Amino acid sequence: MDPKYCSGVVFSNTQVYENIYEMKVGENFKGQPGQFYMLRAWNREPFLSRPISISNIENGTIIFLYEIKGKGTELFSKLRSGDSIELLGPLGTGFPLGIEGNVGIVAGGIGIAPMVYLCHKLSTKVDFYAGFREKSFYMDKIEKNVENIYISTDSGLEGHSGFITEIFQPEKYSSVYTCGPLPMMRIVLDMCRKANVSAYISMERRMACGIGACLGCSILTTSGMRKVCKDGPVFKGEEIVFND
Amino acid sequence: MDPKYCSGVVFSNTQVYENIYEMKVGENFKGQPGQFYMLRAWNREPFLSRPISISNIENGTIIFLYEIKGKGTELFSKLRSGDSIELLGPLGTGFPLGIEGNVGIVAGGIGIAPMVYLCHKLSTKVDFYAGFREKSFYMDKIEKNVENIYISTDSGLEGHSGFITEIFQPEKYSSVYTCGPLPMMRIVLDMCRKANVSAYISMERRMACGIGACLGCSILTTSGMRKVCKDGPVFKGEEIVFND
Amino acid sequence: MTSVEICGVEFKNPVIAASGTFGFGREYEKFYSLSKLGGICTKGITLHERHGNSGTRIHETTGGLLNSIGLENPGVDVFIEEELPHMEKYDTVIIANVGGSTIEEYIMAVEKLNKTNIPMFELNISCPNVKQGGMAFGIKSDVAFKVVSEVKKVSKKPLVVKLSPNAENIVDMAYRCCEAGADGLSLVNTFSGMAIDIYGKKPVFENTIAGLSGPCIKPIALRMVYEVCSAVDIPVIGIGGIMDYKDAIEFIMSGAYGVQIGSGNFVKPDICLDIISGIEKFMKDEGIKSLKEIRGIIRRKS
Amino acid sequence: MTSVEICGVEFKNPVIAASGTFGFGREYEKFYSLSKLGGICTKGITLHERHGNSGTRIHETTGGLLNSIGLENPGVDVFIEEELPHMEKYDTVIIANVGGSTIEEYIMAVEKLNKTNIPMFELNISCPNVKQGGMAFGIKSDVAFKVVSEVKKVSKKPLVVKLSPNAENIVDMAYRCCEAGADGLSLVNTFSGMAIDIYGKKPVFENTIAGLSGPCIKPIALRMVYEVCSAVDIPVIGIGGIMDYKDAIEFIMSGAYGVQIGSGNFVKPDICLDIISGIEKFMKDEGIKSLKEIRGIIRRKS
Ligand SMILES: Cc1cc2nc3c(=O)[nH]c(=O)nc-3n(C[C@H](O)[C@H](O)[C@H](O)COP(=O)(O)OP(=O)(O)OC[C@H]3O[C@@H](n4cnc5c(N)ncnc54)[C@H](O)[C@@H]3O)c2cc1C
Ligand SMILES: Cc1cc2nc3c(=O)[nH]c(=O)nc-3n(C[C@H](O)[C@H](O)[C@H](O)COP(=O)(O)OP(=O)(O)OC[C@H]3O[C@@H](n4cnc5c(N)ncnc54)[C@H](O)[C@@H]3O)c2cc1C
Ligand SMILES: Cc1cc2nc3c(=O)[nH]c(=O)nc-3n(C[C@H](O)[C@H](O)[C@H](O)COP(=O)(O)O)c2cc1C
Ligand SMILES: Cc1cc2nc3c(=O)[nH]c(=O)nc-3n(C[C@H](O)[C@H](O)[C@H](O)COP(=O)(O)O)c2cc1C
Ligand code: FES
Ligand code: FES
Repeated sequence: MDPKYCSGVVFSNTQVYENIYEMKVGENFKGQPGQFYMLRAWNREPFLSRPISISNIENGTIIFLYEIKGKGTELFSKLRSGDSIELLGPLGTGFPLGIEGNVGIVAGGIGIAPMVYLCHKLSTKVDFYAGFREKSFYMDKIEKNVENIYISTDSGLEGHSGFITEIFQPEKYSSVYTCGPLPMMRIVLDMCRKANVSAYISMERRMACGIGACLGCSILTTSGMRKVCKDGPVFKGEEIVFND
Repeated sequence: MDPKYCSGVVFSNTQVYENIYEMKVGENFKGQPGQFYMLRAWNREPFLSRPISISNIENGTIIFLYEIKGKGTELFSKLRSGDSIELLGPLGTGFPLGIEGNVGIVAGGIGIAPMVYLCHKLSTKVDFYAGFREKSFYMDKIEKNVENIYISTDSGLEGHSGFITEIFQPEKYSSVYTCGPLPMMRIVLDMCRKANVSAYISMERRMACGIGACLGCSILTTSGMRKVCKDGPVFKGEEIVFND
Repeated sequence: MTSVEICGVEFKNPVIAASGTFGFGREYEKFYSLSKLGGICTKGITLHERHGNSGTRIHETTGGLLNSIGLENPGVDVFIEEELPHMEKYDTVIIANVGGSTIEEYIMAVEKLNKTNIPMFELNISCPNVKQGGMAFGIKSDVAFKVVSEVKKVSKKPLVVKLSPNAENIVDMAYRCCEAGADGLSLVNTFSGMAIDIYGKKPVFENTIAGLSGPCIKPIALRMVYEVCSAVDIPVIGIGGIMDYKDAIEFIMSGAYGVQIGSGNFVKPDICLDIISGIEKFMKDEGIKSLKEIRGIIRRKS
Repeated sequence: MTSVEICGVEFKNPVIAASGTFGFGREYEKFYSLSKLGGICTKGITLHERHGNSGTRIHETTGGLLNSIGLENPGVDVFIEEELPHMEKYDTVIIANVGGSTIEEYIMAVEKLNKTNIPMFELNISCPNVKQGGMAFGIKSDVAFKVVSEVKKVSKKPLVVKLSPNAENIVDMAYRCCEAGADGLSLVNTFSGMAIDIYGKKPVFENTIAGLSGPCIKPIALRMVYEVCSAVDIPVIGIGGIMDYKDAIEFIMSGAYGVQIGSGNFVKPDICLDIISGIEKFMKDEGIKSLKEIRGIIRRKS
């Protein structure tokens, strides 16, 4: 599917949890789980658009789940129904879908965003591991499409008290998908490598063009320089070269 | 009255005529006819705030009448009730009010904006001359406070067909106030000088600080360099030096 | 109406995609027909493949961005074999942007490109000059003179030299490049800038210094283009923060034959089309038949 | 906690209002107590009164503005008589910013200012140098050396030289000003830039070229401050596009002792207060007791 640059109309934009918002934009949007859109809801400032994953697509209405981090996401949070927003996408290479056997998903915080759509689209048995800082959010949107949900919080207020990687059992799965903070994903990859389970990781890099032209998001992989925005954001775990 | 920098809440923002909007902002604002506020309803872009005259003040609610010219006024026009806007003011030196005898006001286009409040505050007999391109707007807000209204349009669709200066009779007044396009104001000043009538002119210059610190709006007057934002925008007609 | 000849090469319009912001075109062909463009400058090509810099490569600033890509590219051979045949399908002028860290590298890359049908080269002299301790070729006019004259000797295509705004004296730099045989000049490349991660207490970029582009630099770029156009007789291509037709017209009125659009492509992938149609409309509205009528017009008056 | 000594003068905090954006303070005292500021640089003062430039003086650009005020000021005598007594009521460091078109003019203005209680002078060498055909003193290091050494001879107060980012080589410029006896350096002044009125087909400014300031220039200004701080041992004051405490901290981490806030004052008249309290909060959060701990910290690491 070729990406398009177009305007969409905000249908709704609601606070899901403290700094987390869900925005629905219409209409007629397409894309695969793990793909993303470059969004902008302003003219010149901030200069660049912001990459946000497809969190779901329902009858052409696209759903974004995002966390306020800085200027751009702050501006997104101020959009009201009826406002227009510029979208460039769908972009990148998402999660492989035609996989056999049980799937384990490990997400941290806002890393659950692309996983909602992924669960929706996977036809195998899925267990979902999600780590949060304070409390969980948005899990009701995931429940219906998975077997088991395991939750951890740093605060201990909900589920396992500690890191999600402490309760994740890679050996139960034939494939593992992960999205979240890099330190968490590195542990997940390590665990999967030891358990000999194939893992897919959704990488994050600062982006300028989002389409593979500027090389701003290039990373070194075992198969040479690859662009997170085009060849990724999803990569096979063993491809990633961590240089430190 | 010292100026303040503060946030206001947009009560309403409605289209009055094609490119002309009226915005009401609360609350507790002060100022004199001919004074203005520097407004901004954005973060960093455009960089500078925009000077807009006080068009009226009703119980602390300030009314701005503005025309969409470019980026800034375009952004103003998108504000909705409940939005907030930054205001710096009241700024500058307005029209003298304690004047005796009949007053003539000559306004062109959006130049009527400050005159609404002026008419409201003047206690002498006022005749209002207003020139427009296509058709008049907002004159209902002026009607009640003046004796006679004379209208001209370039289009000929309303009132005198041609320039307002063609029907303006300076000799009928002891003082004349003018605001509008510079060519119009120059003719008005010329006519007043010949008729020996004292004239007050509201000048427009690009502004950066709006408070007299940057000297971006300085103009040469018969009494030396003066700042439009602080010493003006209203000047005695004979003070202005036109250097061409 | 909008067509323009630059160093003997015919461009259907003055709008050229800038090097490093447009890849080799592939990514943008999904958004519009690239045959509508005046030209495309390739990503900077070096003799050998380069991986570019590690660490952060992009950092947003007010009105633009800092980049530290570090000339990641597949090398001239792979470019000629794998990218060029595809690019040549577009009915537009392909300009090969050539980088290097030594004069020999430039020369060898140009010799290989000589054998292709590419009609024009753009010599990027902003790359760090390895032999001179990393200071770019584009800072000192004498160093630039040397590299330009050497490359000119071997180049079989019109040679446009792309100037760095970090040059000590942009006018002198332009003069010396002319003297060295440049057929045209393009400017500006990115400005040396930097940013600090105040929580990490270290520079954002591993190289500390990165290149600034975008509308933030436009007023400075325009001034430099104006000064250079006033000083030299060869065609100049204006670059720096062009975001709409008005910006493009400003550069042309300062004396530029063509313009390049860089960072703007990131904001709207088909921004070049908007600029082309904007220029056409401006010319129609103002009764301008050829860009020659307004090229450098602000100089003629003063 | 935030206090800092610059050239022997004690500032209660590193935040100084930049010359030309703050008048002589009067306009801003309506918004907050100016005694809260680290210091105030006066509008550029020249020996004689100046009317400044005619025509457009302000033009907005992306992330900043071009200005062509042309040093409008009442002249040093009127300043000393009418403005200074009022300024001295504020409990803050007053820095007299001195401009001139000839060395003699600078010297005569400084001699008059010597007799006041002003604790520090800032020498603006970006003014067009009348004797050298209008090219600013601040472009060529040798010309700057001359004016700085002559002024230093007569100056009875610490002399901070304000560098122009248009200098051919900012590091060499800094060196030479040190050699000439500068007690401190401040940078940057505005960048030469321009804009064109495409409908009028003429430059927006009567002088064609104007000075660019604002957040758009910050990455370049920061880089220059970093380079200069790495090269000289005298105190440096960082200027250019500072809009919040984060920007200020970036300059300090690059090595600056103090910072000046210029165009930011136009956006929010009490922006300096926000920056001061932001710095205090940052220091508290990060457990920093004195700015010395972080001054130039990014250099110490690499
Ligand atoms: C492919 C992809 C998909 C994404 N999907 C989602 C999503 O579905 N939901 C969601 O909430 N977020 C998502 N993100 C992250 C999102 O793009 C960033 O949070 C957003 O761009 C931040 O913009 P801002 O203007 O709010 O913050 P800024 O003002 O730009 O930055 C705020 C702070 O966060 C830091 N920061 C922000 N983003 C990054 C980054 N990418 N790398 C390093 N530092 C950073 C900055 O340095 C700064 O300190 C995705 C990112 C990528 C690359
Ligand atoms: C004291 C004062 C009071 C004012 N009161 C009102 C008012 O009550 N209502 C109202 O509608 N307007 C008023 N104006 C004018 C208003 O400030 C400008 O129209 C506005 O700043 C334009 O901003 P913009 O971002 O929409 O246009 P921009 O994008 O900044 O400019 C659009 C175009 O208009 C030109 N332009 C805009 N303003 C000026 C100017 N001042 N001088 C020269 N060229 C200009 C620009 O060059 C450009 O071509 C007042 C101006 C002053 C100085
Ligand atoms: C991400 C990026 C990569 C660039 N790579 C190159 C390059 O390889 N060779 C080159 O000559 N210029 C390169 N440039 C500079 C641009 O071609 C252009 O000169 C500069 O960005 C200024 O134009 P702009 O403000 O329109 O972006 C690059 C610019 C950016 C932003
Ligand atoms: C309107 C205006 C007037 C200025 N006048 C002077 C001046 O008289 N003397 C001087 O040394 N610098 C002057 N400057 C430069 C500023 O002091 C400062 O160096 C520059 O604006 C960069 O800082 P900023 O980006 O924070 O504005 C002026 C700047 C502006 C915007
Ligand atoms: S963001 Fe430009 S190549 Fe990935
Ligand atoms: S706008 Fe700054 S002095 Fe008038």
